[in-house]
Formats: sequence, structure tokens, C-alpha cells
Amino acid sequence: MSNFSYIKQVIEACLLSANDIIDLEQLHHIFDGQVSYESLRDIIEEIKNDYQFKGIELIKVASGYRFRSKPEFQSYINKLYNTKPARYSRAVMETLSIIAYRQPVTRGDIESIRGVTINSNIVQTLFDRGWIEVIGHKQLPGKPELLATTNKFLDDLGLETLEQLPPLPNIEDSFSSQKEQDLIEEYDTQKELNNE
Amino acid sequence: MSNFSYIKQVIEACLLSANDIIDLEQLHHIFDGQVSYESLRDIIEEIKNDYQFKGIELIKVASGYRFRSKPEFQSYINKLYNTKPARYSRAVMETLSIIAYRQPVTRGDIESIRGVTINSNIVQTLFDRGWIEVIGHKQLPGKPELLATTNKFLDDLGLETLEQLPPLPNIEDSFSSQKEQDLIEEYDTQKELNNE
Amino acid sequence: MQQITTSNVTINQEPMVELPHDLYIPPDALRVFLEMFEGPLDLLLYLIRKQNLDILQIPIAKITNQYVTYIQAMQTLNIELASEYLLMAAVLLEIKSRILLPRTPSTLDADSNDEHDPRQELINRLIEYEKIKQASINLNSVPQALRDYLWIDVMVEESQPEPPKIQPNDLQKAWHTLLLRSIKAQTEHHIKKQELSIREHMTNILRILKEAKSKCFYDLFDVTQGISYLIVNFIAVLELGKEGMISILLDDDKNIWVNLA
Repeated sequence: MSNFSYIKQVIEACLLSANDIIDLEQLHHIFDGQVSYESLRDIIEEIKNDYQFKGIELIKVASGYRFRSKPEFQSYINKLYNTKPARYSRAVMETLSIIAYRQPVTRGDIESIRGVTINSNIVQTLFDRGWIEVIGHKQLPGKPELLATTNKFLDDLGLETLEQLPPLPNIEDSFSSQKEQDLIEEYDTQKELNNE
Repeated sequence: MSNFSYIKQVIEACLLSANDIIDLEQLHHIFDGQVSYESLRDIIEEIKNDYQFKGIELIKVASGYRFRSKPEFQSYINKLYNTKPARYSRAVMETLSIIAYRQPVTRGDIESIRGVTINSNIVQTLFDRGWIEVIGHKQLPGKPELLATTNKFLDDLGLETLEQLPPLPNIEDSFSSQKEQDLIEEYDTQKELNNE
Repeated sequence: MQQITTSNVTINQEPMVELPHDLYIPPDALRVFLEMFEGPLDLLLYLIRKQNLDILQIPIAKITNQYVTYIQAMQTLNIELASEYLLMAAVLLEIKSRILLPRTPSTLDADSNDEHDPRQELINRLIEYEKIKQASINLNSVPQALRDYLWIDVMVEESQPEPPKIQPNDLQKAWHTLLLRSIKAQTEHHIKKQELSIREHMTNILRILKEAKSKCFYDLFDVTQGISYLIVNFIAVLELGKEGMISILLDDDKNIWVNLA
């Protein structure tokens, strides 16, 4: 077995069983710095390709690399466990979107965009998931907290940076489009497990 | 993508994302019984072969199948977590140094030198490591065991003979030196894995 | 109540058809209807969209009438309304009144400066909310860990953790601490400095005897190893005897036997 192939297997074993997202720094460390970052990147790219037609895939997220099951097979996995994964309510997702797209924001900003008083459970749900954090305080009376999304939020959405979020829609152009209408109706009827 | 290849990917996704052993019954269930046991077995055999040169392997255990990291890569995976190497406690190190420098010694000798009763775990730790052995019994009531270091101890420390151990310090010199004092404090405060 | 245009109301996806005015509308139906909305902005957007109106050119009088009709119906039925809904009704009525009021020369002056449209702030809020609403739908379609996929965490075979590594110097250090402590404690234990080589020979001899139990004295000596070895080894035998670890015996033929004690 060549050295390259051996290193590749080691990296594969580590990425698959690490129980966490692994970054290049850690991979560099396990080989005592004997494998260059460039080689590590090449090997990871190869592994990524190897899994193109498999049930799992290697993705790069904000904190590093990790294997995940391909989302297209999730319905089978749910069947295996006989579970239905929880979905966040519209209120939670709208709050999350405001924080994600308009960060950093205060609770007051969220209230003024949504036009309703904020329910503390909603923000707490996002804190509990580790998706948002307080990154400072606004220079206003009461020093309201400034909320922003975390790396874990990007990790859990399989994204590397905030720029990879779906772009904000241009309402001025698309408002009357029927497609949006359909989307919203689909949204309304979906089963919501996380209620306010 | 053929039906076969699709089923294979689903099974792969299930086996890899399950933190548990999966049996044929469960796999049969996720396809609503539409895939025969024979086909399932064939596919599993194929998956097994696919991973022959990868960092993980599919193994059959009494109650079903599961993936595991190949044992040969274990040390690398450990390294991912063990940024800090394990250390022996002061008690273990002192006991070992007494056995090394004053061998053969009885437990009583160790107690009288250290001034504290010996915890059997400490000696057991050294036995388990293969660093000490019983080489006889002293002609005293109770016939206490005589402890000595082994060749493995020398091997593990990269020594050929006991004479290559660092010379024992002169009491007067070491007592007056502040450096030694510092050494002791460093030693005392270090995180102890093997406690007395 | 009689002003409700029921064609706008859907219950369980079924559009409500025109009903006789005297028919009782169960409060629960309206409650369910209200619960569809995340707030007054959401309800307004719904009203605008249901009529295919342009958000940028809201016919404010029409929308205000519809909105206020809903709100009044809810209140008539004693359905608890969040204060935001009432606040929005006030905002709409205010905008409507400003648009309908004849323009005085002074307001004309002000308007000509900045083309102020009283609807503008509301339109901006509606656009911003609509953006976020659609963004949240898009965000919701991004695969989420635990909901749409699982992280792969292949089992690692149970194994002993790497045992600690030590260096010879660590032993020296341990000995130092031991010495210092015993001096500090002013104990009676005097740790005699002794030639390590003698201790090593003692161990070796004991190791031989452990195997053989009894050994001829001379067999304990490897004569090829030189004089200093022989001396140290001899002292080691004597030391073992003195410490009671071995017994040295003379048999009838005057052979010296060394036995494990």
C-alpha cells in the first residue's frame, strides 16, 4: 500500500468516526505535521469524489469537514428509527431568517420587522440549538443585546459562509408571481412541531 | 441510477448513520418488504467489498451489521482527541522510581520510603503496564513479595541497563536548589490521571 | 359582521363560499383563520395578495376597509386579538384619512419638497417583512442537520487509551521529590545512596533463582564478564543474604547452594 493511499485511509477513518467536525489543523496534527496542507486538501478532494455515488457525502462547512447522510435518503433513515424529525415553526424560522440576513440585530429589530412582540421561547429555541449568540450590546437605553448566527448554524445547514445562504428575494420584482404564493401555501400547511 | 444501485446507497446511508447494529429485518422493513432478504444479503456483501481499501469496514456481529473504523487506524483517531498526553500521578511515579532505583523492594519498603501506605491500584498500574514483576519473596513474616523492574520497563524507556537511569541526586545539593523546589511544585500541580 | 367578504376566508383549504348574511359564523373558524397569520403585516400581505394587488401601489382605502372588517368581526366574537392588530388598524386609518383629506396649501408645500407618500413607510415594512417571509421559506428548504440528514459517526472499537509515556528523567524527578519530602518531614527514613549496579545484580540473581529455585553458587557468576562484574555480583549475593531474600547453604559435599528464601 502506498504512502498516499495509507494517509487517505487514515483521513477517511478519522473523518468518519471523529464524532465532530474536523479541520485541516487537526488532520495536520495527527500526522505530526508530516503531511502538507496542500496534500491534505488534495486527499480530501479525492475522498469527496469517491463518495459521489454512495449513501453518504463529505461536505465542507464553516468549522471544517464532516461526512453526512445524503438528505435524499432521509425518509428511509426516518423509517429505520420510526421517527419524524422535528420542524421549526414559521415564527422560529422567520426569527432565524431575520437574525441570519440582518445580523447583528436586537430583539426590538426583530419585533419591528415581524410586526409582533417577540416570544422569548422562540429566541430560546435558537439559543438552545446553538444557532445564535449574543455578540454585543447596542448603545441604546437598556443596552439591548445584539444577536447573530453562530458557526454551528452554518455547520448544521451544511454551509461554509453566510454568503452561501439562499439570496434574499427581490420582492419589488416578484411580488405578484404565483410561484411565491404556492410556496407560502406549502409552508402554511406543513406540519409544525415546534410551536411558539 | 439503477434500482440496485439506489437500494445499495440507501442501505449504506442507513448503516453508516445508525449508531447501532442494524439487522436484515430492519433493512427489509425500510423498503416495505419489497427487497428480498437474498438481495439484501448480496448488497451487504458488495458494500463490504467496497470498503476493503477504506478507513472503515462493515462487520457482521451476532445481532446484525455495523460499520466500524479499522482498528489499525485507532491510534490516529485517538490522537484527534488526545491533544494532552496522559500522565502518571506523583504516587505512581514515586513508587516506580523506588522500585527502579532500590530494587528489589517490598511494598513495605516503598511505604517506609514514601512515608504513606501504598494504594494497591498504584502497584497494579505498574504491573498492568508490564513494567514491574515479582521476582521473589523476602524471608519475613508474611513472605512479602519482592518487586523489581522488567526488561519491558527498560525497553519502553529506551534504556539498555538500569545503570543508564539518571544518577540519583545528592541530597544536600538537591535540597538547597530552588530549581528542584520548582520541579516539585510543577509536579504536584499537574493533572493526575492515576490518583492515590 | 355582515361586511365580511367570505370569499377571502379559507377554512381547511376549502374556500368559504358566499353565505347568507344571517348565517352564524362559528368563532372557532375565525380563530383558526387568525392563527394562520404571524401578525398584522402577514394578514395585510394576505389581503393584498388575494386580490393580486401591487404592493407598491396599495389601494389604501380598500385594504383598510377589509382589514378593519376582519378586526371588528373578531372583536364582535370576543376573539382575543393581539394589540399589534389593533395598532395596525389605527395606522391604516390614519394613512387613509391623510390621503383623503384635501390638501391645504401648507401640506402641498411640504409634499412638493419630498414627494411624501404617507403609504411609503407601510409599504417599506411590508416589503421587508415579505422578503424575510420568503427568505425563511428558502432557509427552511436548506437541508438541516438532524431533520434532513445525520452526521456520520462510525463506531470506534473500544480500546485502551494510550498509556502515559515517561522519560528516564521523570524517574529522577520523582526521586527528587521523594527525597525532599522525606527531609522536610524530618522522618527517620534515611535513603542510603547505594550503587545501583549492586541492586541490578540483586534483581538479576533473584530472577535466576525464581526460575531455578536453587542454584549452585558458582553458576550465579558469568566468569567471562570481568573482575568488576564478579565483585559487584558477589556483593549482590551477600546483600541478598543479609536482607534475607536468599539463603546460602553448604551441603555435605561442601558445595555452596543459593536458594530463594
